[in-house]
Amino acid sequence: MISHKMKINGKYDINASSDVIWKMILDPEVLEKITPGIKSLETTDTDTYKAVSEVKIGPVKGAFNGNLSIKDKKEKESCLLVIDQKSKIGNVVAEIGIKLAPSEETNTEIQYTGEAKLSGKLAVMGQRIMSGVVSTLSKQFFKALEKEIENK
Amino acid sequence: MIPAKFDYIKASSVNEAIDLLDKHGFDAKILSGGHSLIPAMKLRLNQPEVVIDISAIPGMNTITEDGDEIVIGANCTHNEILKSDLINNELNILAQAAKTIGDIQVRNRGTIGGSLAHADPSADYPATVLACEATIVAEGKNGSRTIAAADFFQGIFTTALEDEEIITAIRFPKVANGNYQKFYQSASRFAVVGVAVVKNGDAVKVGVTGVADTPYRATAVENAYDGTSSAASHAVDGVEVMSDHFADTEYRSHLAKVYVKKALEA
Amino acid sequence: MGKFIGKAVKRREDARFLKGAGKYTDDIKLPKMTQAAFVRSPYAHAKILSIDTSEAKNADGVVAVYTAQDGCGEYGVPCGWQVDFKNGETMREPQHPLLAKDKIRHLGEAVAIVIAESLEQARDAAELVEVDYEELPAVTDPKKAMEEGAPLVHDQWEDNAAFDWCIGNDRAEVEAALENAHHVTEMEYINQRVAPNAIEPRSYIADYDVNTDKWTLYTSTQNPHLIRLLLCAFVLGIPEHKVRVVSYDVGGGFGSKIYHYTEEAILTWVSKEIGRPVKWTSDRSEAFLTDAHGRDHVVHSKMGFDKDGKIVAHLTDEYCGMGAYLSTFAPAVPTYLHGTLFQGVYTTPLIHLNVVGPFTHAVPVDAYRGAGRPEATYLLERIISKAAKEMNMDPAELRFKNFIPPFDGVKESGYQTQVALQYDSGNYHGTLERGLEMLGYEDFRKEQSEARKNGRLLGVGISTYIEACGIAPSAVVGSLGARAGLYEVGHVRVQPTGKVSVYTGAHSHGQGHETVFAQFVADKLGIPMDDVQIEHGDTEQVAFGMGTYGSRSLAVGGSAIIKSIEKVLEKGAKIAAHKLEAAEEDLEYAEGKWTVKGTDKSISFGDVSLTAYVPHDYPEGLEPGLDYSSFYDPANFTYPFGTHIAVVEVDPDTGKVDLKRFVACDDVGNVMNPMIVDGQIHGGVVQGIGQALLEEVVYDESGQMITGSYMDYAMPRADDVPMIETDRTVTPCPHNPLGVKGAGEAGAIGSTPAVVSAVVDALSHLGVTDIQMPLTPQRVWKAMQN
Amino acid sequence: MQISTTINGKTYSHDIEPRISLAHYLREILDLTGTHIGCDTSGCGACTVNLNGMAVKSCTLLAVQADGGEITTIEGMADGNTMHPIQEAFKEHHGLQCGFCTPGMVMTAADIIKNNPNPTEEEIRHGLEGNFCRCTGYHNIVKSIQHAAEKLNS
Repeated sequence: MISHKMKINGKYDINASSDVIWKMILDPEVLEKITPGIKSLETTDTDTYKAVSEVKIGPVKGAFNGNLSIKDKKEKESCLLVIDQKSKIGNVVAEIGIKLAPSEETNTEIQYTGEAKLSGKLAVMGQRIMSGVVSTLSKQFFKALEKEIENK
Repeated sequence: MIPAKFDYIKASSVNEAIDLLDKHGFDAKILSGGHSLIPAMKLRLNQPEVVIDISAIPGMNTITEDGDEIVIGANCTHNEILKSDLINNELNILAQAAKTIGDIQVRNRGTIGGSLAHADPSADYPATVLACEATIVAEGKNGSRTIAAADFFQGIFTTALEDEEIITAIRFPKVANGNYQKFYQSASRFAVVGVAVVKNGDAVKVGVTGVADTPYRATAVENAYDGTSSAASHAVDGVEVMSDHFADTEYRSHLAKVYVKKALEA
Repeated sequence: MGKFIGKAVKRREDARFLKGAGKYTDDIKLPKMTQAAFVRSPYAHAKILSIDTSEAKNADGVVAVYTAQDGCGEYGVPCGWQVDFKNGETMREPQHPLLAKDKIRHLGEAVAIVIAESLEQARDAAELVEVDYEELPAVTDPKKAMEEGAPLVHDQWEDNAAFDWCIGNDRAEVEAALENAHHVTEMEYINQRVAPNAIEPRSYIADYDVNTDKWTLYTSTQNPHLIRLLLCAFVLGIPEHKVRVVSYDVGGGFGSKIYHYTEEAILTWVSKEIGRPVKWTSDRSEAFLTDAHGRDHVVHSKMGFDKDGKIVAHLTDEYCGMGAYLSTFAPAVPTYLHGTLFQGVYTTPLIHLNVVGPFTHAVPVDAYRGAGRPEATYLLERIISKAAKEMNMDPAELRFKNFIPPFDGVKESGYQTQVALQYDSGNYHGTLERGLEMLGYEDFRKEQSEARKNGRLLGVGISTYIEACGIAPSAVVGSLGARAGLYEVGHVRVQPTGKVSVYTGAHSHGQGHETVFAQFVADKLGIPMDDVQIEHGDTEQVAFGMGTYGSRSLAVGGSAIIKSIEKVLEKGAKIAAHKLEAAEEDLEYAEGKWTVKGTDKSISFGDVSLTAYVPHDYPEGLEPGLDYSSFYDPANFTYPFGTHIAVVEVDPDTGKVDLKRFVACDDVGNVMNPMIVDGQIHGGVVQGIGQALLEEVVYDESGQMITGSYMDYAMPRADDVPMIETDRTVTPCPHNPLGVKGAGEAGAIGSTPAVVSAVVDALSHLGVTDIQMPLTPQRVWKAMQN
Repeated sequence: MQISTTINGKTYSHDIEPRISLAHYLREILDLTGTHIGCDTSGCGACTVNLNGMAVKSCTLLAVQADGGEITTIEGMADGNTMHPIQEAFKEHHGLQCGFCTPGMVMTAADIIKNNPNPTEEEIRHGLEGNFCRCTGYHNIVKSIQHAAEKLNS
């Protein structure tokens, strides 16, 4: 009836070609910069990284570590982002499908849909705010991506 | 429940607080009333190394009139706000919002500055701050600046404050005709939906809290306002509506419309 | 009636509580006491791959860290009630370990205990224990737990059923009657999981004394002797005379403090290991994850009626979640404390109930205020109200039509139900008539139809409940699978000065025993209340006891005291006769003295007491002293009943329910202290309202609890409820000496369906026939949209 | 950290860790166990005490924040053996059962009456929104506070 799998979905329009965006989101250096809270990203295998992050959102602050990997890649079109992060305050497992589609002339629409599953204290205590957290983090991610694209 | 260890420093001036923030950065948290921070620390969801208590800084808990504005010190408690004659007479909408926060004990400790800096997406003040077009006065390393309400709330628990800035005061224009309406979450008593409406002649300004990850100005309602409450149907236009156990997207959207309507009609 | 019985005597326990001088377990500090913290699983179902306690062991102030590998792994807490499969198979009873060994079976299950010098240090070190888990799929819905392919909670059995049980008439016969019924009403719903939430969290201190080789366990329990029995005989194998269990003031129980919890046992074990006292007090966060929850039934029910509206048959199938393990009384709750109430107050000739009790990856459930009886009442009262709507009858009229006729249990015999029990006495018409009168039912119906024309949504809901209290005759419960007798002990020690110490096995955690028990003791002995002291809660003071739950304290515990008083007076009469130089049969006892009938020759209770202890001039062959202990095993359950009526108004815009009035007319038999009975009703009613409108433990599909704090678990606050309008009828219990039936659970049993029926009534013209509890604004609004 | 407070008219000075809540300080260090702890999230109100004239939740307040403060706990309400009129009213009207939430209720009631000497039933119920009672259904608590207010006004 009620699922604590947090739905993650939305879209973001970015003024860049799907080619540029595709390269950037597969680049660990860029990912490290634009993903909220990431402190380090270490490549352990093709498209698989060991991630250490420190997330501070209002009342909650946690040091996470675990894996981040990119699967089911379809060049410039779509991929699946798999996140598995653990911390003392709880664990997060997320799978987010990302789709790129050209929009207007020079823009690309990024569509993302997926779910995040929480456990531990985060799940028990954070229910009231989790959907807002996901939304804010996504926005931060794409804003940072835009900024990164502008800087290039 | 006991928080993890931390150092506690009671700042005696704004400058001292800013210096401390600058020094400790990510590891520090500002404490004012503590009603958001301390429970999180007890649950160990947050383990700051340094807690900087700004509650004793002189001059930060006054409510004064400055021309057409009411200036409220960041350390004013909800209780001080709801009891202030000045606010009741010149900015009644804020007293209405303050009355709905927490309970007696919480209102005796919680502060307006703390609430705004915390930026809980379901807190009551933000809707009012937006609808009144208040400005937030922040002080940091580079001195003092004012931030328009519209620019202040940037996401869940996220504001335009820099890491080493603190809110020292909030400046509200006087509001003759304002109204705050709230639908309570039955457990926490936060707002599932909170709507602040400020009317001025033919124009209306509408602030909404609880509905999205961040409080927002319902500009679609404002633009469609025709003196009746029919514009309420635009309450969530263009808004990504939150969903939780108490109110899913459909119900929350509906409530937003109902409460905008109520506030427009009040 | 005496001087005190039936009077609203103010409570003697209040002074200490009001001055902050109550003595709750967490208030106790012992010399050299250590503090414990638990490491708990963040998953509902997982394999434990490894536990590393090395860093924690080296942390500041840490005395010890234990896991299941460290010597306590063999122990588990037992279940106290065996409910077998209807095919004869024995109940499946897994070990309930003190600390999880290889596998986690519910969120918050403990995997390690950390003992330190201070609470701060224990908490800090607990954060340093590293546990590696492999998360597994979980199931928390009782019905889904029985589906093909559901994750198994205990691998040793092929499915999740702990038992599959039925009661009542032959199923085929009931089904046939339903086939032939003029009208059949059907319901499918969930009686949701709720958390009892006594405001005092559980708290324990275990203290092992090496010099005497004895333990003292201070515990926030409703039944110290039962805890001692279970702890000694079934968990740690300690001889009972080596353990003292003390339960001073307890801050509310509502069932949740009946059970023997793993934390009590592990602390007792740890205390000997470290040779020091150890304390643990639950946080609210831990309480949500580890206190036994209530309810959790998935129900499918059918009730058949003839063309006059008489009930002809009732058939129900339920899945009642047990949680991950079997808590002390858990299997009895949806079976013997539930199915046996399916007769309700109605003459239903054919009844069949089938209950499957599945394990789920959730914290165990157990008895919560009313225990099985609220769930039975909810079903009966909702389905009858629904049937009334469907048959276009008034819900009160349909009830009157089906009531069992009045019987007092003396002139008229008790009423034999189709589901094992025999009711003691009842007058069900009486409370409904009075309840309707209190409400002004006919006027309300007029107001309602007027209001409806103006778009206002007013509704009224009626519930006419019955419950089985005063649990319980030992032979009966024994035949039903209980592993304990449910008698009670009352010990009356008359001191040489005529002052009286009374020791009861019942335990007060808000009910006011110290006052109410003293009222009837003083009256029966004809002495001032100040001369009577009531003691409870200490296994070394009180001979034995079964504790307080199931509204049994006065009916069973009180009766045991009466038995001892009778013995005291019998012996006292012998002494008095000797002193007055009269024959015993010529004496009468009143107002604290024995008088030779027709004369002014008398001797006071005090003088007789003194003589008993200074037996210089004493009846030959009579033992000195005046001190009696009695065990009272009740002849039957008691059966309080009543009518609860709720009036609500629903906000058409938001679905929010405003509870405008609540009327309760209860019959709890004789009343010792009306003030306290009213208080019990008020509290119970509001708890029942809580379930109807606000409360719900929600686990998500992976077994995470998303209502684990007061930020998300809604309970009634002062401004959620109105004043509760109460009145009573009195139908004495014919089989106990005080004629009392019990009042502790009545409120919570009657109120829930009344509130839900009122909301459904308010929306009935919109086609709403039922709404899932709790009736949150969102649910009510959505029901209105469909 | 060194703190100094006046509690129930008596001055106390202690060196304590900053992370100790006022409730914990009262209970564990001063043995004033009348103040109870019922939750972790400022939800239940059992820990309510009076700090500088106002009801506060002592579990959501660090003891160091109360430094220099004047505190009244439930133990300071009675005058020797004479109970405060609010305490009297709770006893008279059966405003308590298990007694656990009671100290917080009494301390909150004092704040309600102080700020509103003639509270209506609705105002009392609203005033109690930060205090859970699981025993009484609030009925007799509300009545107790009504009567206490009347008594204090007469």
